Amino acid sequence: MQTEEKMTFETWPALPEKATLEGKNKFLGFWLFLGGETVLFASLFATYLALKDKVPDNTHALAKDLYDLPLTFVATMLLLTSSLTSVYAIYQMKNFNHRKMMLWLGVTVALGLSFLCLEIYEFNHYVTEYNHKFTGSAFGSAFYTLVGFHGAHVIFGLVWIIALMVRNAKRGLNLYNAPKFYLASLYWHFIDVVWVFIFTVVYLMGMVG
Amino acid sequence: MANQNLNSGNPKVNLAYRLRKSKEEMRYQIISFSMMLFLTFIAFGAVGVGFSGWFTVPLIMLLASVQVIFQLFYFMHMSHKGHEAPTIFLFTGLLIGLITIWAFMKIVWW
Amino acid sequence: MSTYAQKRGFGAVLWDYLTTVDHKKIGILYLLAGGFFFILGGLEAMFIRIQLIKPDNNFVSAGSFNEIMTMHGTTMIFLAAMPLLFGFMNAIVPLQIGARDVAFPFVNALGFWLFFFGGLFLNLSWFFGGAPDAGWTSYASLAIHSGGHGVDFYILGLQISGFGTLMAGINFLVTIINMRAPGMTYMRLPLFTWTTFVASALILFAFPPLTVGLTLLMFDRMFGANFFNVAAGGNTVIYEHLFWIFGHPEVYILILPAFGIFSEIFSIFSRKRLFGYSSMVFATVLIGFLGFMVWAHHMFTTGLGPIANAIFAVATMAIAVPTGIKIFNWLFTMWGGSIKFTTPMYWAVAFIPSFIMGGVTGIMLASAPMDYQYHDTYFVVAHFHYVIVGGVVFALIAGTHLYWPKIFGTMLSETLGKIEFWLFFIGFHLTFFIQHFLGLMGMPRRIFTFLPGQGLATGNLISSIGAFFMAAGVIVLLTNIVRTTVRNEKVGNDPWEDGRTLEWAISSPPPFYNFKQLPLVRGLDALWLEKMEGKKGMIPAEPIGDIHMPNSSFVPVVISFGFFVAAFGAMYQMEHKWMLSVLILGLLISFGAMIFRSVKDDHGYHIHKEDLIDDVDKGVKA
Amino acid sequence: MKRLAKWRLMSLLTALAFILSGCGEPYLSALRPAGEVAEKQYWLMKLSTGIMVFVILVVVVIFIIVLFRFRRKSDDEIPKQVEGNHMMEIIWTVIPIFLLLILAVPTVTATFDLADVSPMDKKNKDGTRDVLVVNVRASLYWWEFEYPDQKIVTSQELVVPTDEKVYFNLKGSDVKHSFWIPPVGGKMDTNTDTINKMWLVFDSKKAEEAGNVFYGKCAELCGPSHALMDFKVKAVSRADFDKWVKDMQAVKDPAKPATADAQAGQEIFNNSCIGCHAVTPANTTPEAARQGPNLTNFGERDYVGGILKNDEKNLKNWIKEPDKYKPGSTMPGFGHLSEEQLDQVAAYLMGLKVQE
Ligand code: HEA
Ligand code: HEA
Ligand SMILES: [Cu+2]
Repeated sequence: MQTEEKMTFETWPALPEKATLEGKNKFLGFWLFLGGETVLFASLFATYLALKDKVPDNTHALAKDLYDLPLTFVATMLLLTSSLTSVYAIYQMKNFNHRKMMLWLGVTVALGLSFLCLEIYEFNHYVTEYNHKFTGSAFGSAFYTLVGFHGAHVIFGLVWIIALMVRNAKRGLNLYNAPKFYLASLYWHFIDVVWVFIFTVVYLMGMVG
Repeated sequence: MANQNLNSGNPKVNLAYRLRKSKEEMRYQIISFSMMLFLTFIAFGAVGVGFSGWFTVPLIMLLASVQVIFQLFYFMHMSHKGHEAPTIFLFTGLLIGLITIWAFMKIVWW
Repeated sequence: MSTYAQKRGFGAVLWDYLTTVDHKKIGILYLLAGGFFFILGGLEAMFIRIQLIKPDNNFVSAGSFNEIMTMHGTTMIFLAAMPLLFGFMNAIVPLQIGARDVAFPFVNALGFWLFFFGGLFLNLSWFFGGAPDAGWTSYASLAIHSGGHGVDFYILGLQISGFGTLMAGINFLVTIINMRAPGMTYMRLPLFTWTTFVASALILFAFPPLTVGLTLLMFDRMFGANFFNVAAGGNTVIYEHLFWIFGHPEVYILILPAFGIFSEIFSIFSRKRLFGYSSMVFATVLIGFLGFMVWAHHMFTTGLGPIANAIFAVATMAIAVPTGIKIFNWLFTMWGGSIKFTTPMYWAVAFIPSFIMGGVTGIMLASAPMDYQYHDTYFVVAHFHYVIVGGVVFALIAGTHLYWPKIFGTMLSETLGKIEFWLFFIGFHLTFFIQHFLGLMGMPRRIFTFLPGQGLATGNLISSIGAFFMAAGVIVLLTNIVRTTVRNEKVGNDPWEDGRTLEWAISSPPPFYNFKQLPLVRGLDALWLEKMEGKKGMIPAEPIGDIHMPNSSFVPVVISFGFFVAAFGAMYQMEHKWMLSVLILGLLISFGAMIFRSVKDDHGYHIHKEDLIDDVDKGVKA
Repeated sequence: MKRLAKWRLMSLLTALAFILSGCGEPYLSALRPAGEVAEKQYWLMKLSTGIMVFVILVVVVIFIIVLFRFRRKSDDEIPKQVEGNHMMEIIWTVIPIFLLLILAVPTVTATFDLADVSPMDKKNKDGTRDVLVVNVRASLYWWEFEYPDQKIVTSQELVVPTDEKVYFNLKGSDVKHSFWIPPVGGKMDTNTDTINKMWLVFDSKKAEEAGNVFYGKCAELCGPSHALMDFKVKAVSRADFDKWVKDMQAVKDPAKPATADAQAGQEIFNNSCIGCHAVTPANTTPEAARQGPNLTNFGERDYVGGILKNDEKNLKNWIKEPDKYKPGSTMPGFGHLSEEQLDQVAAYLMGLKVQE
């Protein structure tokens, strides 16, 4: 029953993330946490929608002036693909293939980082080109808070995955760390779910007007 | 809590079966990924082409919902057994969230 | 690892509690901290009542009154009532479901320490230039306008303790879903466990909107955002919505566990199973669900328009139906029973008429056009003290008497218990009944004084006298606790003799590993069933084996302390740039501790079979 | 017999309830409705109280029976373990639903009734309206009442005609407040973001009982002096109201001081006070510039700052240290004025009257 016990491909269970009681608890607890996060983001979306285009005067940029289709598209593709690569990582985890799992996690991190760079570029662009600032208007505050919260989740997800990779680089898979990898990938998917709504509600609907 | 492997007696058979199973599942994942890509293309396309908002907004909202269903049910395995509690809680959260959003769009400015 | 039987010095005990991950000890910590904050909040209430004892009084100044009033509400709700309930949940629920432990012992400890440091931070505001003064609701326009750092203390303190609450909620949910003993199906869960479950689900969904609301307030006050700055396009009504989307479910987070405690008491002291168990469960879930659909009844006068007001009015009224189901089920639990009037039963019995009076005034408030008159008057103050004190506080005191033997192994005095009951009960009605009329006679709430000649003097005097009775009651309760602790007369597993659920099958206090062998549950009221078949205790569901235990850890304290430090930094960076480094230092402590925790594997330890067999049936006494 | 004692207490409290209702001061109590809105609300209160008392009675009757009949008689009695009863469950689900419907229907109709402010939007050709509209603006601890169609502004004392619907636009200029005249009708918040609208009727008979003055309150916490943010409502006949409007409109320039003292006072006032306080009623100054109450008819007001009896002593004290009487007031203190100067200012202010 030792969770750190050495496993082999043959003894590796079908659902390693839920094979131990701790794993089961973490799995459920994390899902519940995501249920709460859903309400958190919904509140932020609601705030954004209520304050969209609310600016003090007409010198301020509005949603339709700001957003840019190609940029959002690239960002979306990056994040979407990273979701798939993390699926691959979990696939390899279930196959007890530590090396390949690490590889796919690495790709996921790379894609996530590129997304982040793009977002930083985008924010910087808005501030310098359009004077669209966090402190400039209610619209600005709401926009940066919603998208920034998502960005913070991306950062947190990246730190988490990297930390897991570093910590377990030499250790191989066991029933102690398998749930951790699984949860990190769940988290990463959830970030993508939120992004789907961000690109739809914020960017695309912003451009439609 | 015993840590059974969910295997029957014969490890060889089980392994083969499991490998096949997870290959198969991976195929579904690829399919849902391509569907997601496809939906994203349509959404961006519809906005790029510049249809009227009355048409585009409901369309892209629908596409987003479908895409999220793919994420949840395939990428996050919500379609699998043992996800009853997660499903209930996630959708309750979603319902509460949607009510919040509805309220903010209707009764914050009047 | 069997150090538990030794006598230890104060330092060791302290260290033990600072690092504990045992849900029973965390329960005690919650009771201690919550009790402390209850006394504090109660003292603030006394200041309020003394100030309002006569017209034009100047016991406290206008500004201090607003601080006291705000801190009274905030302390009572966030730092007293909720944590005290968490105390009972922690101490009892895992036992009730026959669990070895909670799902996340470490997170459980972290939850407590976050709550504690958040509460400490909030109360330190008294010594750092003034407490928050914008009401416990802290509506945006006033909160932004309020000078000094009071409101900042409110925002950051609640943010920190809010995270703790959220963690506690998730922990209870997973514990109840995953850790039930063999045979403990959902429809065999004791009602206190069910209400804990639903209340935890409400926490999970209600705290995020509060987090967002507080975050927006924080961004506006500390980082120059414009969510509530009307000139820059902001809108303060957003905050009202966010607060009440949290706030209304919050009152059910308080009352549902209280209902749970009463359900246990009615059933135990009537020697009868709960009447209509399944409809009780259904009603609990329904109340929880409807609780999210009615928040705008706090905003009828905000001017949301007749359509919204009408919808929310009718939705709010609907809650009377499931609540009524509960009331009648309790009555019919007692009907045909064999009622023994112990102290817990006194409180439970008194709860019924008291709570109903608060409930029905709630329905009156729910009628929007009437609420235009009631809103923000003492009528509302009367309503919510009737439900909160008559419901939640009664339950807390009843629970203290009921579970004291289980938690501490000693029995509170029944005589003193009855004295404290009558003092508090009379004081309670004296204080709050009259307030309905004060409100209708034109007394707004949150006023630091009222002028003579407005017909409000007599009512306020009566109300203040009542408050002194309540204080006397509380003092008797404290005396009772001290007396019992000093006498230290130990009791057995089932001191009330009519215990029905699993927690009464284990020694008082239970051994640190809970059940040596998980019990086999054969139906609702598992222990009662066995007793009726003439057995002494539960049938074990497994042979004696090794028990896996989590390691103690100091990390939760460190993480929470880090946030506590960071909060000071965040607040003072507005006027002193160097405080930014304090903010960073605090975050480093917290995140450093988190990383330490995740990098260092912690597999816990095992109690070996042989050690367990050693203390067979001697009970484990500290 | 402790139970009995408790029951006595309860019935005593209920009796108290009946004695108290219909109580309170006529100028302040919502239990003495003085107008259509308050009457509607009072009627609802009576209806709901009836329902609630019924509910409480039913519960208490069962409660009493239970407590008397089912006390434990011997220590080894084991009652029958009853699971439940479907019939009874249905009864106590359906009856409350029924009772709630009785309350819900008038609630919904009244909600729409009270929200009907459509006559406000019916404008004549010249932009004025047939109905009286008052713009209420709440600021930290004082109230401004603007009559847009009459083009006049007054503060602290709302003057309204009786027996007709008066419409209000409500707005807060710094933080949120709430506009409440208990005997006349329920409150409405003065938001900082948007304008709220409501209507009220002031009943002439009830106004007379109340001495033609109702007390108004701020009902939303707004800072230290929230408790002191009172205003007064003078409800007068339509004819008197029209006359008051005429008199107000007639004031084009600040009233001429009658005495030498007052003259000196005017000078001081013009140097120190006029930046915030206007002494003419025209509503042409922009809102943002109206930083303190309009004082055109100050001499006729009953209260200083809405709370102190209007006499010279109180007035002088107020001017010296407004913060002492209304903590947190935005008006600066004028303690640096000499006693003589204060007397002069007071003389000037007391002379500001528009009606003879
Ligand atoms: C434990 C806390 C608690 C509980 C349980 C409740 C329960 C209820 N509350 Fe209360 N409420 C508060 C705490 C609570 N409340 C607080 C703290 C505030 C003020 C916040 C602030 O502004 O600071 C508040 C304010 C408040 C308001 C806003 C008032 C205002 O500011 O203008 C309203 C309005 O609808 C309301 C309604 C209700 C209703 C309908 C219930 C219902 O759940 C009650 C249901 C119960 C019954 C009805 C009795 C039993 C039923 C029967 C016997 C069946 C038959 C009954 C009928 C047919 C009527 N509450
Ligand atoms: C759990 C919630 C809770 C509880 C238990 C209470 C308990 C009490 N409250 Fe509370 N109250 C609120 C929640 C609560 N309140 C809230 C949310 C508000 C709104 C705040 C706002 O408007 O923002 C409020 C507001 C409020 C007001 C209105 C203030 C105003 O609007 O201006 C009043 C006035 O009477 C009041 C009185 C009381 C009294 C007398 C008690 C009593 O029941 C208290 C009884 C307890 C004691 C009396 C203990 C005292 C102990 C001792 C004296 C022992 C000392 C001994 C030692 C130190 C060893 N409360
Ligand atoms: Cu509510």
